[in-house]
Amino acid sequence: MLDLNTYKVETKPDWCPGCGDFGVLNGVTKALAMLEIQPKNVLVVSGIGCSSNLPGFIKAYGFHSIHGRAVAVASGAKLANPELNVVVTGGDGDGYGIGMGHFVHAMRRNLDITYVVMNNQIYGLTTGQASPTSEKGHVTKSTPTGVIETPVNPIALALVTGATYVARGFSGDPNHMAEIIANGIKHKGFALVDVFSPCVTFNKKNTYEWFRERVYKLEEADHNTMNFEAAMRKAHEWGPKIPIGLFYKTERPTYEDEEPALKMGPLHKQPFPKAEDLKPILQTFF
Amino acid sequence: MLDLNTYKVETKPDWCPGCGDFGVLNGVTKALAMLEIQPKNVLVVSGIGCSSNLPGFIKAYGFHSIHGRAVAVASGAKLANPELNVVVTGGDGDGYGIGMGHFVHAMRRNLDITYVVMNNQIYGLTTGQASPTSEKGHVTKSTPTGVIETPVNPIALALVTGATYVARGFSGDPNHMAEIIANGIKHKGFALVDVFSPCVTFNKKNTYEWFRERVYKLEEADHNTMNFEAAMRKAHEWGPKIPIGLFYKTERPTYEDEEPALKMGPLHKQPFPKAEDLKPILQTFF
Amino acid sequence: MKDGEVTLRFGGAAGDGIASMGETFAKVCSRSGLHVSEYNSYQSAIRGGHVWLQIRAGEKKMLSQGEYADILVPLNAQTMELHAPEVASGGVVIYNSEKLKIRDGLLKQGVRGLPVPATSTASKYGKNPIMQNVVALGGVIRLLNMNLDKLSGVLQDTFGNKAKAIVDANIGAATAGYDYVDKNFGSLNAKLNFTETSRPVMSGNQATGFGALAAGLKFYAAYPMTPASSILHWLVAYAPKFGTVVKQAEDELAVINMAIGAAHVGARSMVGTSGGGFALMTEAVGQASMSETPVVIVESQRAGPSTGLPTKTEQGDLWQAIGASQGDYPKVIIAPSNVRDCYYAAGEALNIAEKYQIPVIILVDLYLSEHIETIEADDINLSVPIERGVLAGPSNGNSYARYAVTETGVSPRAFPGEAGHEYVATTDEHDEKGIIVSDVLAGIPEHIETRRRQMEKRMSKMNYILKDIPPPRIWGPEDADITLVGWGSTMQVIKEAVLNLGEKGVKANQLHIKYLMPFHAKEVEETLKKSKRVLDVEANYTGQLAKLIRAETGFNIEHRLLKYDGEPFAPRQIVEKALEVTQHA
Amino acid sequence: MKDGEVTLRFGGAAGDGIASMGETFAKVCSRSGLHVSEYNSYQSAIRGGHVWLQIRAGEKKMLSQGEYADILVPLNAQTMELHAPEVASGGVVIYNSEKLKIRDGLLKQGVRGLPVPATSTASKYGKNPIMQNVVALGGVIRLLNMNLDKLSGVLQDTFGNKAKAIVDANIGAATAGYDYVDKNFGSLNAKLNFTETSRPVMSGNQATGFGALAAGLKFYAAYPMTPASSILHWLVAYAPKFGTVVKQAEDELAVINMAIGAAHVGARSMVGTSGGGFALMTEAVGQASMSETPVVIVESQRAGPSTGLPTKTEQGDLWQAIGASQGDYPKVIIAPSNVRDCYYAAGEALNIAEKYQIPVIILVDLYLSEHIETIEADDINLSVPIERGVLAGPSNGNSYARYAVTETGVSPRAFPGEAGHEYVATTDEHDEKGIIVSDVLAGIPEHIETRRRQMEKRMSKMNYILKDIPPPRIWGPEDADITLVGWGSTMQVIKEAVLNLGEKGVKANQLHIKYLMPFHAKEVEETLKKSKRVLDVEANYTGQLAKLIRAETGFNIEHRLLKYDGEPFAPRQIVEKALEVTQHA
Ligand SMILES: Cc1ncc(C[n+]2csc(CCOP(=O)(O)OP(=O)(O)O)c2C)c(N)n1
Ligand SMILES: Cc1ncc(C[n+]2csc(CCOP(=O)(O)OP(=O)(O)O)c2C)c(N)n1
Ligand code: SF4
Ligand code: SF4
Ligand SMILES: [Mg+2]
Ligand SMILES: [Mg+2]
Repeated sequence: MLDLNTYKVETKPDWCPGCGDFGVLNGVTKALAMLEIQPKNVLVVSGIGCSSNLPGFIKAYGFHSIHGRAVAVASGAKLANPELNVVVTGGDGDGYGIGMGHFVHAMRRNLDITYVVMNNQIYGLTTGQASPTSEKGHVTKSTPTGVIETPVNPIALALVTGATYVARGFSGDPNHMAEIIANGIKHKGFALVDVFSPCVTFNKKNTYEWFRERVYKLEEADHNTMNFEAAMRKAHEWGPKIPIGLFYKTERPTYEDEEPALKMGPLHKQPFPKAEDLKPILQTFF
Repeated sequence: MLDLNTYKVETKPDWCPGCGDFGVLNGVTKALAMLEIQPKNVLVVSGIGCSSNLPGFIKAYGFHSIHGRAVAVASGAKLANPELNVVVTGGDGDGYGIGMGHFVHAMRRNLDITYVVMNNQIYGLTTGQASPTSEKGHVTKSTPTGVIETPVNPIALALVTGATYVARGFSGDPNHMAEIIANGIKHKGFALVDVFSPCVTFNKKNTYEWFRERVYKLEEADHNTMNFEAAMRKAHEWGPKIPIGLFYKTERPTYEDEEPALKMGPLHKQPFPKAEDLKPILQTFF
Repeated sequence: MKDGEVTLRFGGAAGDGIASMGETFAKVCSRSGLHVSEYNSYQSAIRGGHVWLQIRAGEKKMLSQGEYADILVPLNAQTMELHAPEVASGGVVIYNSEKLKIRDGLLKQGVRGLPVPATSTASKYGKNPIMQNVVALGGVIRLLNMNLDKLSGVLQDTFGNKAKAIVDANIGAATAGYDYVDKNFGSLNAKLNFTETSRPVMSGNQATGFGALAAGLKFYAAYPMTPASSILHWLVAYAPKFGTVVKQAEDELAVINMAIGAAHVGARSMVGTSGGGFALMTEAVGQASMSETPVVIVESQRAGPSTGLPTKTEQGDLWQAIGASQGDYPKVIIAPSNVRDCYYAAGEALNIAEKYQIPVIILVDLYLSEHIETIEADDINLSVPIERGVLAGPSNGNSYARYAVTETGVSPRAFPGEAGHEYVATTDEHDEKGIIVSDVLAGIPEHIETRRRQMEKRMSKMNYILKDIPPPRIWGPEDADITLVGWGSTMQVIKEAVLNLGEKGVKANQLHIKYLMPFHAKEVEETLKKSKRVLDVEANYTGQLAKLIRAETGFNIEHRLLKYDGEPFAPRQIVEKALEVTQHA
Repeated sequence: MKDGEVTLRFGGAAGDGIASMGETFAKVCSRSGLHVSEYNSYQSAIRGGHVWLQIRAGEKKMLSQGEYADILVPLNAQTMELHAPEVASGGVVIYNSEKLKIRDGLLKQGVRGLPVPATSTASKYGKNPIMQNVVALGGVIRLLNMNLDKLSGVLQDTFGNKAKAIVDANIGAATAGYDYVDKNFGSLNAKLNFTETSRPVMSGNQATGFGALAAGLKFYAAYPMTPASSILHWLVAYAPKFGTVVKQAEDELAVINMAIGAAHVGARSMVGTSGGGFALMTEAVGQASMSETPVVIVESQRAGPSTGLPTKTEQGDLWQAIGASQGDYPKVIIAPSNVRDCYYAAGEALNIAEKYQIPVIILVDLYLSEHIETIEADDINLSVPIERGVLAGPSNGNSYARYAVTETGVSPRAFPGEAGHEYVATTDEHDEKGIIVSDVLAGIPEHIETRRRQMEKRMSKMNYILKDIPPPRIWGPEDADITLVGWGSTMQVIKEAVLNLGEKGVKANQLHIKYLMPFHAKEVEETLKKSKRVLDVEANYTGQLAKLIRAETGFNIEHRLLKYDGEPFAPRQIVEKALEVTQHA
């Protein structure tokens, strides 16, 4: 395990005191340290949101992209340099709202990316509107009479869409989360790690206490992580008991493995075509 | 049942001879006739694609929108006039590719819309590239070495996202399809009807024959349409036997029912605010 | 301290309650008969960082929030360090002496520090640290010889629907602050006359929301984005009971397309966003125009490019609005220039959109959207005109041509649900009935003509719209030495500069352009050609309006004052530039 | 029939194989030493409708596909009706007499009908109705005194990797057609000299793909959209074996963001789309510029607005490209003007993108993307220059400033994987190291400066780019009576018009503008001011280039020939307008 200081930067996280995202930053950092991955070999990609500021708080390469596009940017990066450890970090609005299309399509590609979603069930940075995971009835700035949508179930969505590692963490338990993230990074294929990361400022409903009363670990619940149906049942548990931990894991060739152009490694290290190699192509035009 | 000619227009469909979309046009028309819905009370919304030309071939109100946005346009229309029967028709690329985000979010809203997807597992109008439902290994113009993604499973996606009526039809059986669509329209809530609608020009793999050898009807298979797990199992049947028919149906309040502003009916028929009613608002600024 | 006005600055960290301090004080001023202009300078972080708010109040219309404060209320040390040295001579720094110190040499000559033991004073009324703000507000009221009851009244109205204990605590803290200052410092010698004429205090976004509601808005969709979000917040609180659907959608693509769907079935529809969200909407803006669906888009600009500075102001999106979506198609761009303008622009935009069946863009910016000012009570006419344009009416049995070619380019609209008008709105090129020509007719001579006619039909709307909207007019002396040109939110600050220049003996006038598309090329060209010197004042890097003026008229504005640091203009900056330009002539 | 050239037209329905007939014939011409220009007029429907293709072949460079055909090959009755009356005097209509008739009075004086029993002839060689086309091609070869072996050779190359039986059947049918015409009609008196110099036959999109590949393209992403799709089709077939990833993504948002991700880690990246897809990409174009990530976007315009006429051409997206995304930021717009230009523009765009770390837009259109022409073999230099711009190189241990302020605005780039350069690319405003200032620093005096410096750093790139790219130059006589101004795909047809005008004794020249952003304002203004009369020729409604020229130079182009019907220009239309303008002078 590397020293956690390996990933330290000067910039202090400017989240609200108590924000769940501090826990996630710790979790990600610890996971990298556990796996002994050097900062230079990590690319942390995010969108826009409180949570999406995370790349600025960790020593690594990063791309703090635009709102909703982190997964697409990360997919391109991974496809261009499969040697990088690509970790996407962002919010529920960023990933499950505006980013929904990329999220679903990335999972069915099974790129070897780890996606950590700081799911606070609210739009934090824009000061407290409903998010796609806000619970029904939740009163927010944009829903003064309560949310009327059924919330997105990211775990179930990941299960049916092809993610090969589907897990959930909780900021209140950063060690457990670090473990889960580390396993996600180690896993060859798309890993979704949805994290309950309370927004202490705008979500007064789904608080640390709220979760603490409810969460239990799948690891301690005799859950078979290779069983799709069991995972799906667990994905729908939302009430007095809410599971965290690994829901499902399976093996499938990654997209990078199946992409012919990547047989030779990172694209920017590959030679440019030589004139003589291009000649046969020119011939096809005659 | 109304006369099918009620929905007849001068414009002849210009799909390729044999295209599956003819069957869908018949199915939709017949469903409307069965339900005795007048053309004036129907709004057919589509995006762009061969399939999305459908609204031009049926007498009804229509909006032939831009690529990927049909569900959003339809959602707005339904929210502004809940008295209309809103039917969305379009392609797999339009709905499950570029339109994925709207698709998922519309389902969790449970608007009372019927969405008929002419799923030909290919991009027809753009002359034969892979679509999000193209099978793994499918050789297309854009995938000369075969598709490497896992296809989208629209049925499973609809199940986990909140559609309250989830069904599948086949252009080779337009009567069965008409029945399913009619029930979808009758159903209060979001109805997904995914239809195998072969592209005879660009998809030489998933042909009528291919489907005819495989499809069987859930109605004849002792399937419990109220059981989520059973529906999910059926959603994953893809091989020598592929189910069509109704996978799942449940009841949940529709979005329109829960939207306070719609209590008074279609928006364009509601009076404009009177000055005296606005005065108390002006007072809040003092 | 200038006679008849006073400028205050509150500063602290995000989460310190600066914005509500400002709003409370603004209302107290308004209820005391003063005019107010207020600007809140904040950052993206939700807690911490540095926030400061400036509020200028006076007997006349306040055209900007001013520049240097007479009274500074620092809530933390950073504010003390950054802002105390800027307090104008004769001014004061009133601060919590239990938390802050004024280090030696920090204040300008003639500026006094007024220590108040705000922590212990406030603690009597509750644990919430924001109570200190109320203590300070009470003190400020005393310093300005204002009526404490007015403050109590505002606090009562603000917290009225919370527990009585909260109201009492607030009023108690305010009174304690008032009394402390009364006992220890007395009043400043601010020359302010108070009256009983109170005025509405509004932000641009509130005015836009309110104006739209009054103008019959029936559908509003948005995805949160600073600085447009507060339109959503305001509308969702007030509009649904008027039968207006207000929806947050999953992204801006959904927002605009939902609004188009709603408009198609007859609801007056509007959306709101900022530059990044508008970028995502552009494809559908073209769709609205092609399908001839009326929709209003409020684009509130913030400092770009890209995510940029989300909480800072800029006028950098004019060219994005002009260039939105592929191809040539009719659309309108309106840039309201103050809060009152926002109220009417919303209705005007909805009317133009429906009359011409096109997209209309209202281009505002963070400054205009979020800053607060008093307007005259009778500036707000609650019965705004509502024009829905030409409707098809009941079917006469003949087949309906949704895109009938007419001279004005406008064809009668029908709504789904009406018998006999069944048609399909299309984004493919189509004939008069809406039948698409792209599929099997394009390129055939007869339909090459169909295409041409539909293009001309659509584009001809622009000529008629130009006649409908008033051309810009010079404000100020005709024979000025310098003409200041601008657009949008800078109108008032430029006006203030024009007045200041006048006081300095420099004759200046102002040409402010509100309608950017279509453009009154003739009138603008004539005016500018008559001007002795022209100075373009814009909050962007490239001089986007100047470029548009040149594109439309050929006139090149030689002098430019371009600001692209995210901060609003201070009148002084404009005056100085104008002086430089006129002296070098 | 003009000496030294011939124009053919094939027409039928979609699915009749018109495009491959054209390509086959073009290759035969090329192998016979002729130059070719070909344009395929089609519609959206996949089967049916009306498709026609025109191909002009001759001894000199063919600057357009011409206007009236000398030889018409109608494959259905609709084509006969629509096109036979347009065949030029002296020409022929060669048709399947078992399927079609020429009704009385249909043909112009001096046009002959040549009936061929193509159905029965073809049926000997297979059931595929497309064999009739091959029969017709064989006949055309005979009519033009061309060598049948050349046709056989092309068929051999085309079907070579299918079964030998297919090749033989095709050659058999061609020979039969040849023989039938030989026996019954002989040759036309076309004056055509053949040589053994063959040239590559290419479409603009093929050239763009090939040029990009040669210039080291490593990542291409696209979402299918006419008329850009064929870049994807071409690249996916040829590029992966060179270690280039070619990916179809789920939408255009993913496309551009994936490309930006790939570019960020060091791959030379490009995307392709049309106007509607570009609209969706605009937000990310701003992102590329703000994060200083090089990316090339090919935007192939089609007739808009909105979905418009997807298979028709237009130059309607210039303003969309100019206005793309919010705020002011550096970007480049290049409009190649012919197929050869496309080949080099791809590499040039990749170089500029990487040298200046910005987005570069290549603006082409359906006509240029899809039409086919011969270019000189040595026009294609397979060793194009590759410039990757300033790289940081190995870390020297000091902390790395990704956005270091430099005079040119360009800061050395580092790629993830390199030790010691760890940094975060950001779309929020940032300091030299990439630390965002929006969160807790914005508005603080020091960081108001940071913001200003970063804006200036980024924008200063534009000045240096302008020096890197060549200014436009007049083509034709300096002292012309009229200067024809255009951009993009119309270059050759305008050139042909200039030549035709010369033949008619009207001195004309041409100013064609390739670099639209940044803009050579000085040079363009000087040139236009010297011109006696200026005619703007554009395929759009509003005269988008003319407006840009006015915005940049103030020069107002008085005369305009604007075409917005989706059809390409014929040289005659330009000549006529120029004559009108010069006669009225
Ligand atoms: C295109 C676009 N639309 C909207 C925004 C405004 N915006 C910034 S962050 C955000 C949502 C934040 O919510 P989430 O992703 O859940 O992150 P959190 O702040 O809760 O961590 C929004 C809507 C934007 N930056 N870009
Ligand atoms: C923004 C945008 N991108 C791309 C296109 C081009 N386009 C038109 S239809 C289509 C896909 C068609 O596939 P599908 O939706 O499956 O319909 P089908 O033709 O197969 O019925 C595409 C990519 C477009 N019109 N707009
Ligand atoms: S607003 Fe919420 S999500 Fe954002 S930093 Fe504060 S606590 Fe965290
Ligand atoms: S291309 Fe395919 S989907 Fe399109 S009309 Fe033809 S058969 Fe139908
Ligand atoms: Mg969130
Ligand atoms: Mg399809």
